Amino acid sequence: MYYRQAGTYRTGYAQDMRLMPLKEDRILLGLVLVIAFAVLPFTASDYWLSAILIPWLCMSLVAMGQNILMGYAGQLSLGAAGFMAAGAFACYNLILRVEWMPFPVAILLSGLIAAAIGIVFGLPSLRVRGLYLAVATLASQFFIVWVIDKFGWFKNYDTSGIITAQDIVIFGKAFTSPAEMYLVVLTITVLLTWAAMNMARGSAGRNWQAVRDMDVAAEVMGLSLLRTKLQAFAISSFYCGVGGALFAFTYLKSVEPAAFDINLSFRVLFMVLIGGLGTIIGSFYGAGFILLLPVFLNIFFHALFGKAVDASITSALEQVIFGVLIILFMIYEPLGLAKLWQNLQERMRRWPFKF
Amino acid sequence: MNPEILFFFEVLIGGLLAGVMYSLVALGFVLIYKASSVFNFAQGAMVFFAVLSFVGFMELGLPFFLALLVTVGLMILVGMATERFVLRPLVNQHEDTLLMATIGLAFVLEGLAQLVWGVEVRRLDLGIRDEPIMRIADATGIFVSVLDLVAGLVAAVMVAVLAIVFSRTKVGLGLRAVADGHGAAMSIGIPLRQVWVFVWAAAGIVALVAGMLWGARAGVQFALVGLALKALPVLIIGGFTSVPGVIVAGLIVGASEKIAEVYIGPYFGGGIEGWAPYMLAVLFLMFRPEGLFGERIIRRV
Amino acid sequence: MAREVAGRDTFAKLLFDQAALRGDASAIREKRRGIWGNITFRMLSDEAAHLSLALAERGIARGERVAVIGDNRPRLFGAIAATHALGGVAVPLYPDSSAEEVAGQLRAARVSAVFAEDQEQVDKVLDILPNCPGVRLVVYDDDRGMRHYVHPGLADHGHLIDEGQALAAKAPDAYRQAVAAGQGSDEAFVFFTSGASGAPKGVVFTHAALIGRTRAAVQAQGLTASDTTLAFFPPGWLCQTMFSYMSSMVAGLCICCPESLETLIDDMREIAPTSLLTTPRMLDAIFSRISTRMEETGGINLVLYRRALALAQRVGRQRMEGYAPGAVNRFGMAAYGALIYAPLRDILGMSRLRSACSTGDTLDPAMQGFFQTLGIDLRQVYGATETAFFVAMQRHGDEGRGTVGKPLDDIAVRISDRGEIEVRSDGLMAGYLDDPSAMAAVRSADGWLRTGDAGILEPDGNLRLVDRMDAIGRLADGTVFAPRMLESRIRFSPHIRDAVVVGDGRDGICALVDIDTLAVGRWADDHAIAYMGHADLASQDEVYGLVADWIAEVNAGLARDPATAALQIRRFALVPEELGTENGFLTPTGKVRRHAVTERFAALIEGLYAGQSEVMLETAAVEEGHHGPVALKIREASVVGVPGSRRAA
Amino acid sequence: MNVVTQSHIPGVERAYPIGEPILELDSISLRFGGVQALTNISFDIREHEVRAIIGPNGAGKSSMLNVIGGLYTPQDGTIRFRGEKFANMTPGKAARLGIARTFQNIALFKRMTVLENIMAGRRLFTHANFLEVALQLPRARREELESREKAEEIIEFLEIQQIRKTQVSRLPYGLQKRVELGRALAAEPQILLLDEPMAGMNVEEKQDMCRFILDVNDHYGTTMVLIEHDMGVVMDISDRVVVLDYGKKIGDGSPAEVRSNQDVIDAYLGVAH
Repeated sequence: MYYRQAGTYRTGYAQDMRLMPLKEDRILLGLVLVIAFAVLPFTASDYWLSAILIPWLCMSLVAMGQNILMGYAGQLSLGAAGFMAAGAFACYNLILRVEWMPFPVAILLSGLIAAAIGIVFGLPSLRVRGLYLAVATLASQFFIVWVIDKFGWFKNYDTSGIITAQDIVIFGKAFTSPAEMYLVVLTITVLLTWAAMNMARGSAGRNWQAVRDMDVAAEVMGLSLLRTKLQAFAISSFYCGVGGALFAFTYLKSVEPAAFDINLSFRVLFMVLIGGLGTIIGSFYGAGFILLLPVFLNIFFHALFGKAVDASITSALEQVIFGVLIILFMIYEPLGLAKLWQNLQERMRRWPFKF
Repeated sequence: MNPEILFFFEVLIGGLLAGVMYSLVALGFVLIYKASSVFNFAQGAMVFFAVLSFVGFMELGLPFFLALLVTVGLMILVGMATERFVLRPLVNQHEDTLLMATIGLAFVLEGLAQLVWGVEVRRLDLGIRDEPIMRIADATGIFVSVLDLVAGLVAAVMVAVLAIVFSRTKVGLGLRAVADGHGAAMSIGIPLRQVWVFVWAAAGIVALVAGMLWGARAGVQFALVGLALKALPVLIIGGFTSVPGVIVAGLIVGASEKIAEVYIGPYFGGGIEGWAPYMLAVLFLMFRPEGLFGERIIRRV
Repeated sequence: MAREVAGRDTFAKLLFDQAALRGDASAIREKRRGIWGNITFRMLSDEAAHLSLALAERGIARGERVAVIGDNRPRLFGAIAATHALGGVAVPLYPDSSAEEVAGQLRAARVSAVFAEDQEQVDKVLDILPNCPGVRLVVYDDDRGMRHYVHPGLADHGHLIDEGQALAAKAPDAYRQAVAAGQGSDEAFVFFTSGASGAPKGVVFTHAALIGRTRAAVQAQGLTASDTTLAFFPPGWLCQTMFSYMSSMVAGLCICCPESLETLIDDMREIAPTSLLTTPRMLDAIFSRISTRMEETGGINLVLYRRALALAQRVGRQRMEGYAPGAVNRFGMAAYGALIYAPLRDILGMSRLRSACSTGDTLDPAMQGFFQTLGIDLRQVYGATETAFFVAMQRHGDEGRGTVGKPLDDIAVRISDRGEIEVRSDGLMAGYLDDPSAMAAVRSADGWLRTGDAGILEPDGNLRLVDRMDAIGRLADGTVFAPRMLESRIRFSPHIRDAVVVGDGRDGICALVDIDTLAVGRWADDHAIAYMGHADLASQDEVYGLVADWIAEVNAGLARDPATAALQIRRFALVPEELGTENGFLTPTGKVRRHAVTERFAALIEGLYAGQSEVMLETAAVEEGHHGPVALKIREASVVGVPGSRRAA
Repeated sequence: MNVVTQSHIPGVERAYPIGEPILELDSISLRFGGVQALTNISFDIREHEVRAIIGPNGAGKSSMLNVIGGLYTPQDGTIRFRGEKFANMTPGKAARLGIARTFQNIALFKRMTVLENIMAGRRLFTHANFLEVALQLPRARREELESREKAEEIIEFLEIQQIRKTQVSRLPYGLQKRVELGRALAAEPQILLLDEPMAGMNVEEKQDMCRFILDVNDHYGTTMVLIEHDMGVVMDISDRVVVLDYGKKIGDGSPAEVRSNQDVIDAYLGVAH
């Protein structure tokens, strides 16, 4: 209904291969961007900005990283939180130890450091996949967090074992208010999302998917499995690292290594599974869903019982709901919320027909 | 005897006994994998779910054996429900999809257990003493508890029983046929669903036993899930399909992590046992991906 | 290049003008390799210039005939334009024709050169070349599979253009001079009739006649240079070429060529043409597609769709009766417009359509009503190859009454004493190929051409088409009936693709029905009826029941109108073979070859009248692995009124 | 089956005449553990010819193809490509030499569309790294357009326009085979290895596939090596045929020669055909 397609014909491939070939989609995206950049910073409350929007964007980046690795390259990983930790503590140390280090550069370098670690831990992917690989990535999860925890240098020998993230300063301007930090995170997220979408629909994405779907065929086409898989690991870790650094600097602020435990890795996994494997945009849906569900549960219980419910109960209930949802999605729509949204779009394009 | 060597043996035995417990968790895993080619990520959650329910029933005032019976019944129910609501709809799906579904199942079980029984740490008293047997300590200088011995014995018995079930009984033959291929099994008239219910229930009971032993040692708490996760490196080292492999691997993992912790740990502020088994598994993956006793994987085009 | 060429009396001069005046405007858009390529009038004119020079160099002279065989492609239009540029006569043939048919037509038209699209067509032409000594040159466009072909008379279209370019450099004015030498009275085209009744005949037209008819057609539809049309019927059909090449030359509109017939629906949606040529058969297919897809969708969408159609019918009736719809209905129409009509138009690629013409057969008023409900301005056009179509056309207000509209302004129409439609205009054919006697047989001395169609001129000037003169039947009791009207009513069911009605000299009307395999197949799936292929499906009792119900409905409809009450379909049978072009039952434009059907199923027809309930029919490999005689069933249809007519024969 | 072949039309010459040997296999032996898959096999493949490898099931046809494609490394023997010797071929090396292939069990990237599959086949013509792709730098954009153009040419060639944006897993078997051929063609190969291109097809699909194989050979001059156990089809379209049985070569020559070879007749009489 919303989509009107008659009379939209393409006279060149560039037109057909642009990021959003449909005019209606571009209008939607434009609207979203205008709201995100020009409306929300001025209208959303500090609570919404710093407790919901900022962590949502950060985790979307992380989920995107996880999705590139798992959804596109088909490499199962349970170590996202480890790479987030690497990014977060790298950023902290870069700013701490290199006086002139500008924040954007520090973020970039944190991502690169996470990427380097990702390459190392991605090596087993050459021999194994599936659960085997997942166990190997668990090693990175436990090992990275352990290293950061046990070597005081990473935390500047802070006795409490907790670091305090520095203020974000870009070109001499400090970004400390929730709205300012939100804009920083939003800008980085938009840029990296654009880059991720370009890769996903371009030759890089095709290579990843080729490895995922049929590695023998990919190999005889002249694709190096080694390079492609490690590339996916590196890029994935880069996104996790950047997401982790932003998460630490704009959301947590006081950071301890234990914040990046295996549980967080599972949450990232769930974001991807619920959001949609193999879609960039699904990372946003998944991250939003996983982050917002507890908020809504709280509101719901508050309305139901008139008072807050014990946190342990809501968190247990959350677990059950996540678990049930994962099973349901695996059974009914393995490609997640993004696929549901895509189906809806298809329906609108075919309206009044269903098929 | 030289006290250092004595100490080493003590560490080793402690490690081996911990390893027996890993093996027990991993055993449930192998059972399911052999029968249905499903990587059951929820095995650890089943351990936690089973033992927490058991303790919960005891707290409700049920006597030990009745509580045990009820819990066994509950685990059979879990097995049936899993078959009906998870496996059946996902039959013939990609193994990664099934793995994800079992991760979901793990969360459901963990969440349900905590919703019903609460989150506080419980003590589990099996009536077996967990203090060193002085006679052995006096004689050898090594401290071993009755619980340790019982655990070892139980593990040995379970392995023996499973080995017999697999190789001698009709059910076991059915299991092997199923593992060879769903279609093949169905074509020779083996009821796939019943086999699945059977193995999941059996894995649940194995989980209960493992949980009881762990719980008696370390208390019944959520951390059990993390401990049970170590069954994964054990599986990789042992090979997914080999019962003896898993037992040996469990022992290796238990012993090596304790030895590493005691002898290397102090230099780094401890905590090595948290990741050592996984690193060991990675080494195996790099150099011997099929594990100790697994079948060699040959790529065919 | 020099600007002016005097007069606009040939297609070549028109193209020359278009290129000079609007050289950058699109003449042709072709979907190829996933995108729509653009060919401007200048490019087309240049191609015509170069190609014509190359043809002339190879000895093709003014007045010679050049055949083109292929689908609507830029290169095909280029070949026609080049032919016209050098003063030749273009002979578009049907790409589906067999080699023998092509051979006959090449000989009849004394063709000197052939433009064949691809290997398939080239193979056909090379096969028959020994029988066509006149053909000196065969030009192919797509060299796929032909790299190893070595034949003295074979040339590559692209190479010819290159040759021509070199020649043009040497003689820059040759093209203009050649174009200027043409005159309106020169022969422009030879078209072959589709052969719905009798063998195809070659019909010769002059530039002046066709330009005149095209001007009238363009004017009647209100087409301008900003319009686009989609060409997908075979170019051998005069009507299609009039809507594409001729309209483009006359009005400057853009011709769009789909990527392939398989992608036609998607391509149509993409390009959304503003002008469209259709046939009742195609509309029938679209309608049946919409209906089945709507049924499959079900749910709220289906309810909305049905209500939308019902409301449109109510409002339509009110308007016919002369009063304006109330506020509620107006709101309803607007709401359904947004929810149903507009999205459907969008899906069909008809949302920008300003003019859609249906021709080639009688359009059922209900079918027309359906498309008008969707907001598609669908109008019936009447004409034949000999009259260059566009004899009559429905204007606003003429729709839905079963007529074909009023005669165009520059054309005179009268009904002869025998009830035959006769036409006089400047746009008539110049004659049949090499057969002056045939021309004399259909044209009177004062210029009236007998169309062979029976019709009625109504008092308000609307022409009502009855049927072909030779198809009109008379029952034994003297009741006159027009099979075409009955057939189009039967065809309106989404489950039926075609019908042939018989009854001339008999005591009742019977029908042979061809089911729509796709739609009925789907229906059978829904009703858990197992079948294998068309023949099996067409022999199922349930399917017979389905058709019987529909025919009962048709009979009831006929009974309501006193003029048709006596025409009840007594019995029917389903034919076991799909009526198609390839088995010769249909003309290339999709009309039923009545004789072919009645001949093939003569035994069945006898059975219908002999009161048999089953007839054995020898089949010639109806379907794979299905030989030998098959039993064909015959059913009685429930009829209305007319006492004592319950039993046939 | 009635398939017209170019070489059988009298007076018609090939667009690409058969040339010198492009690939020579010399005394190839391959073992899996204790199983001897190929024993001392030698034959050559000439440029622009259609070369068939036939034999009953288990004769080692696929193994032979996998040796040429670098998926299996033979224990003995050498492979020469345009005279250059290769002790061990790897899939990557083979690809760079211009050897592309299809698989017996369709090996498409099943969650990608037809277009994406074929564009993925352009691997060796895409040089832009992931960073250039991510930032849409000129080279990445240009290569993407080139890939698309080539892919569209192949789509037109194989007449699969109407499914270009369909996910391949939704296509019927015969079309999937055609798409796989398209993906291999996208690599602009010099040698195309086809592993049972007509297995599991109906008569009409087989005819189509034969036509495409001949058209590819005619239009691009690609040297074709195909495995097939349907004798009839192979004899119609190949220039020369190698016959394997139990890992040994039992015949080599033109279709007519092979057909009259007693060893071949014996081998095939043992198998119902």
